[in-house]
Amino acid sequence: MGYVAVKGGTEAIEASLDRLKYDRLKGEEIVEIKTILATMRPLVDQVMSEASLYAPFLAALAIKQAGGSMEEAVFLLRAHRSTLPRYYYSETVDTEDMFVERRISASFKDIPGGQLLGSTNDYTHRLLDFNLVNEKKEENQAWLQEFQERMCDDVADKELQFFPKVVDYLREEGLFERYPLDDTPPKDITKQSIQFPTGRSERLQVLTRGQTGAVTSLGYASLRGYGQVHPTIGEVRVGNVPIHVQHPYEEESDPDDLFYIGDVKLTEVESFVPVNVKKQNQKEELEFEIGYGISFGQNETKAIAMSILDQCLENPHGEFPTHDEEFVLLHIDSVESTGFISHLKLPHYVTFQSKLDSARQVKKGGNNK
Amino acid sequence: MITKPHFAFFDEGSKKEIRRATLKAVAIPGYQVPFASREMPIARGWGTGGLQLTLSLIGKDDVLKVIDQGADESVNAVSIKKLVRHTTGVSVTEDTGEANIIQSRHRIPEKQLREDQILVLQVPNPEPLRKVEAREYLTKRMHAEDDYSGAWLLLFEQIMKYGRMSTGAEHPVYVNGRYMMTPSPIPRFDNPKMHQSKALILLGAGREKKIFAVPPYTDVKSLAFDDYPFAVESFEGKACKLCGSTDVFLDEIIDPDTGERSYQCNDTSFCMEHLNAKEKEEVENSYV
Amino acid sequence: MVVDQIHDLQQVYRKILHSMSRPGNISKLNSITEKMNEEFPCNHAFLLSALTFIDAEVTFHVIANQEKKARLTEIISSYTMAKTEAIDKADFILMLQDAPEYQIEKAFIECKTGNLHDPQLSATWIVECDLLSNSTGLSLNGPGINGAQQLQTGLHHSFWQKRNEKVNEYPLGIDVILADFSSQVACIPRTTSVTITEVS
Amino acid sequence: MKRKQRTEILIQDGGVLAKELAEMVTQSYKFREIEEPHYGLTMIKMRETAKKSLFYLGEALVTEAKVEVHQSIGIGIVIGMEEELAKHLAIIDAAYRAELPETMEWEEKLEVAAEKIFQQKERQQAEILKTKVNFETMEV
Amino acid sequence: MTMLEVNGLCKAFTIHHLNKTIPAVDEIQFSVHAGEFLGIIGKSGSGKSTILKSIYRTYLSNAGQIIYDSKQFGKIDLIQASEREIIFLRKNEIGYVSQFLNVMPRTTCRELVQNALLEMGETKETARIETEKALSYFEMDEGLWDSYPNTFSGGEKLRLNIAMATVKKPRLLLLDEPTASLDQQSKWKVREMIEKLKQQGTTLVGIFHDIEFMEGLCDKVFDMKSNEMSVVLEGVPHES
Amino acid sequence: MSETPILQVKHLQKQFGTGCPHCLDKESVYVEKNYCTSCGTVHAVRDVSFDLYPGEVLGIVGESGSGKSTMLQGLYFDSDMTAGEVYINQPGLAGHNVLNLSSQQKRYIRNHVYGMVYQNPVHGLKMNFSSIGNIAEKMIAAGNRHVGSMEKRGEELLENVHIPLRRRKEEPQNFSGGMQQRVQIAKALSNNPPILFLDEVTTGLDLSVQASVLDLIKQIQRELHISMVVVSHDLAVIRMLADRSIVMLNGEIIEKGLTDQILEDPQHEYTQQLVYSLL
Repeated sequence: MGYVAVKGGTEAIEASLDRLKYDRLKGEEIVEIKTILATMRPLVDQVMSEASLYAPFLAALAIKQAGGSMEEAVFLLRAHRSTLPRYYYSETVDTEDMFVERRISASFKDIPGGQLLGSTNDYTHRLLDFNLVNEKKEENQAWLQEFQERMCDDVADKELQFFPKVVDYLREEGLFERYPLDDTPPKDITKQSIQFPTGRSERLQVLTRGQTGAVTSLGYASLRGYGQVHPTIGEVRVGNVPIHVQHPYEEESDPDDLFYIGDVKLTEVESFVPVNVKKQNQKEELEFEIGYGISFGQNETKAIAMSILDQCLENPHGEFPTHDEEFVLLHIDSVESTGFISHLKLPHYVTFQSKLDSARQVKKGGNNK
Repeated sequence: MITKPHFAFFDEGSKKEIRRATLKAVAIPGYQVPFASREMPIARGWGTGGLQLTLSLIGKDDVLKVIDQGADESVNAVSIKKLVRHTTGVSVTEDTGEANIIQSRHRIPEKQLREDQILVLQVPNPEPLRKVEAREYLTKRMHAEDDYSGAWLLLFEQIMKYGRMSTGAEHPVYVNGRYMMTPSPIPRFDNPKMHQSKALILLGAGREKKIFAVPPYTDVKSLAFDDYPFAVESFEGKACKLCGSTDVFLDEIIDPDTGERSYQCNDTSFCMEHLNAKEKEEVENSYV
Repeated sequence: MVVDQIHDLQQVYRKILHSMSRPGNISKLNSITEKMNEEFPCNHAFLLSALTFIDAEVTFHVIANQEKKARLTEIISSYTMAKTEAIDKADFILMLQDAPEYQIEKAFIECKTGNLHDPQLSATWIVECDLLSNSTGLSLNGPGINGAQQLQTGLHHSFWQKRNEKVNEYPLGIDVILADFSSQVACIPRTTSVTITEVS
Repeated sequence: MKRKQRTEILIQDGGVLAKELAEMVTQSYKFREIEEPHYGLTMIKMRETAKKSLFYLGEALVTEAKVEVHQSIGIGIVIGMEEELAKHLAIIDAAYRAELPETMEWEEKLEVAAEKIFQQKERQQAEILKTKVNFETMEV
Repeated sequence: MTMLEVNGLCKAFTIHHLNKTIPAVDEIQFSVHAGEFLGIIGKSGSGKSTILKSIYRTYLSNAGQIIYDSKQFGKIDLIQASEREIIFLRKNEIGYVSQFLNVMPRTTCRELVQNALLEMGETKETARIETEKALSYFEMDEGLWDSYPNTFSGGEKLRLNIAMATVKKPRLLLLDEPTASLDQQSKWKVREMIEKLKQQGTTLVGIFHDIEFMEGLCDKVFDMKSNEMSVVLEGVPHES
Repeated sequence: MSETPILQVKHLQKQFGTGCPHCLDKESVYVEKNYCTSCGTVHAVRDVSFDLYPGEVLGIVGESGSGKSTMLQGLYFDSDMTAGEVYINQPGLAGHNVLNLSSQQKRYIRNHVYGMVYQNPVHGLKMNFSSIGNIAEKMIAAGNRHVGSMEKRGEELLENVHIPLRRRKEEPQNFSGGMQQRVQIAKALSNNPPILFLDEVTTGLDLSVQASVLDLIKQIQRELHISMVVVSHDLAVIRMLADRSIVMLNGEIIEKGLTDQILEDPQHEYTQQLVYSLL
């Protein structure tokens, strides 16, 4: 007859997967992907941002599959990303080409182009709206119709407006250093693991794909005192930017022969941070530096927090972990942190047995001499 | 919508990158080669390093064995096996002798490995100097400068405090006399198995994005002082209650009712093989 | 070409990994090269070795006579999307059998050996040779070798002298993949101490 | 019309026009799918505004298709999971590369679509501008 | 045999912040034979000390030669000698004693003398024995041997100072007003010691602010005023 | 006298910044002290050369910012020099400019040939490891693998530097500044380095502690014949320790000589000021 291996693990896993499915289905409700896409855009945006993959439909699918768990949804998208080949690199995207939907500045009341509130939760009162308990499709449609009529009136035949960057005005005034275009090819942390000390491109890439909560917490820590960056927001802008790629084998580089492949929605933040600058002759002057934050979708808090951390990391400071690039960059990734924390759930029988042995030997006063 | 799965999960570019890193790891034994480390369908810290190695290695004709804590049926081992099987269709086995790729967490099988086998170890914390220095930038420099006094100092301090080295698993080793390596958290009991191993040993740390290797027939020396020699976990006077083996790593089992302790082979497939061999012998003897 | 990018190259990789782990140990690729009927400026094992490791993320440099150099460079570029690069920056040095001596010398002087922080940033040489065998010629010692290993590469002893100079400050050095006309490969990583026992 | 402008119109139009134009080609010419529509990634390269340096923002999922029409290879790329649109774009791209006579007639259709897209955007912007905070009135 | 020969020695001090150069000694010329005692006399401020410090290389001379007949190096110009040679000579051949005691803090009297010997390369045992001999000889109270000299009286300090210099048995000893602040009894003790050194063959060059002290000690006298050397046959050298 | 220096330093340079045609010339009008007003480059160490002989103590004195500590850091490989040569006359090293060696070889020199005592013990000690462990670390680095012998040597050294043995397993973070400094010296000495660097070792210590540290250094030098470079802004420290000294200002050597000569007959205007201000 012989002994047969146990099958405990396999069977338990199968049962557990069933249990998970049961939990998802037992309420007998189906959330459609299009419902998530249509009504939960901030969630979709956040998942795309942390996954570092702009794919609203897949993000919504991931949210559905994950039952609304952020860490799970991000994880799903990241893993999916690993299966896809990268065909193209886009042409350099410049946010001056953004079709702006929202744009505010905390530094100047009257910024050229004006402050556009766009769509924001900022001025909603956070009172639970019990009307949503019994939302009616017809009522919604009626509101939409009325809204569109209200909007339709005065569309003059004008040029589309593109908004200048606030910082450019200040650059002209000499309050900000002007930098020439820096065309150093960026490093890509998904192709080459991050090496310290890092370059600016690596820092920005890690920050923009960081976990929203982690980036926000560390940015907050710096702002509150565990860091030295206390900015004023120069500009927050949200909107779509066009993405172009070059033909893979056509040689000539006529910019009009690029492929337009679609738009991507972004949030971009410039924070102004006062700094002492040593000029020639050791003279000190007060100038401003810019902290830069950006995120896929509309993720304003994260982008602002990123702009703080960007400045922190540009100015290393031994005393504060928020200014330490290894501390910040190695600990804000959602997939890495949640994975490693959760790995503690795995059995550690062997390592524990080993440690136990050591502890017992020490207790015995055993000397392995 | 198109949903065609890829052989061994990765696109070929990802595999090539891992393969290049692996080749360098073999050429510089014990040195942690950085690699991009893809996000996997299992969580970071759950064996993504080992899994990436396995997927970069595996071909249609391979036979895979996955163990966790010495057991083929440990849930995470089952889960990894399932994923590899699902994306490659390779056959899996629990028999150490039958496999040509063995992915493991925290153990090296008791059965001696052969030249045609590859052992893939999952490593959560690949940096033996991390307890000495938190910053990657500095630990990398220490490796570059062959500056390992900090790691020795940790052991020295243990001796000062406790009168002996008190490492558990993860007792550091020197590979080929140059690089200090954490042998993944295998128990000290398994450290000597790496020395002059017949099989190639590959180690992968997915979250920390490092691949390293111990080629076959390579010196692997556990750190020890002249007057405080390296010692493995002691199972003196204990034997597996199932197969009776001694000189193996044993799990300690406490009877919840009586509070009595008993011991069992940690390597379940080794235990099984032993039991079967014993049974066969008994059966044969009974016919004599 | 009928090489299967997924399964055949996986096979090649495993053979080369096996040989790199066991310096001087010869692996056969004939089950794959048999399927290749096209003519290339290099032998089939050589081409397979290159295709296994090279892609758009790395660079290479061919050393060969002028005509073959141009042809092989074009083939590798179009198959792998990799860019050719100056010797001192190339990740892979592809050396054909009839490469002129001065080019080999220059490549040995200039090619990357990595640095102490990143010894892996060193060139991998793929070298075409006539016939590999485990007869005398070189005596190999080091990690991966149980005792000593004999290897006959057919390459001039000056090649091995220069290679030895290039690996004298371990962990810096170069790693060599040898590919012959009988679809065999063998490898010499930087850890291998190579003694020339027979001057060819 | 150059590629950049026409791809912008065809994608922003939503695919109806692309379908129409592509079908005009497939009805009269032999076409071969070199690569079926498939998904891949495009890494987005950005210029940040603080120090004007470049970095990678993240990837966008794209659908790509390759076709051959009249011995010319055309490529269609579009963000999202848009197999049909990608194929149509590839066919139109091939038509332009092959300089098919039909492409001359398309100019007008494209212009019309462009005007429609422009008006939509204009309205959208006008709507957004209603959320503009008007400080001038407060200063009176 | 000439032990020390000073030829055309000039020394002036340039004080930068005053933008001034102050001459100290000019064209000094004298020589001393082995085993002789040369006394230098002159008014205060005439540069007596400058000469000694120039010989010891504490001062950098502006011109001239100071030829010393070294056991180690043969004839050597102390103005031109390398720093390392001077250090060697100071440790092994040339001693210098002033009225000031400049020593390591928190070092005992015994250690100070012992260290001087150790620097010469003596063994610990020899150093210990010689030290005790020297301290006894100079009548240092045994209770003081293991205490720190900054608590010592002027006489005690000087005796220690001289003990440190003489314990090494230098070939040439420079004495820079060592007795300036001593009581009579101590002075005579020093004189006795100098006599003993002379008997041992030590060559000495000394400045003593009190002329009586030098009586019967000096073989020769160098007078700063006349810039001349005279041989003392007997009695007190006269100020001319 | 035909002595061979154990350490030869030739034309050492360290600049922060790229330099420009204006500041290549030291006398240029653009150079204020060691700072180039044209390009902002700081010339921290300029053309410094000296020899250190076996068994001697060489003093380096200068105000803060004179480049003396930067130079010491350069010799100890804590920071890279811009140019210059350093030769160490020790087996296997003679004839090589050690500044050009690989970091792994420099590490070897630090472990086997050099000892360093930093002004701030934090830099030289692991504050949360035992004192005996700290001392052992240096011996481990130099290749010792015998706990018993290291423990014994560590205890000897602790006794030498007057740390009570019962405190050997205590962490230096519990110690006073003077004690920490003495542990650091014990550590630096543990593998009998032929060359020892001391950077402002008594700065910031109480006078009584200063004295005991100085005495300790002198005793070590006498008994072990270790060659030392002692950097200090304090002339009194240099006077106690060094036979020969170098005075640095704005990154340059402005005066060198016997220590008592520098103190009593200073030649350079700056040295004179320094000596006049000596308490």
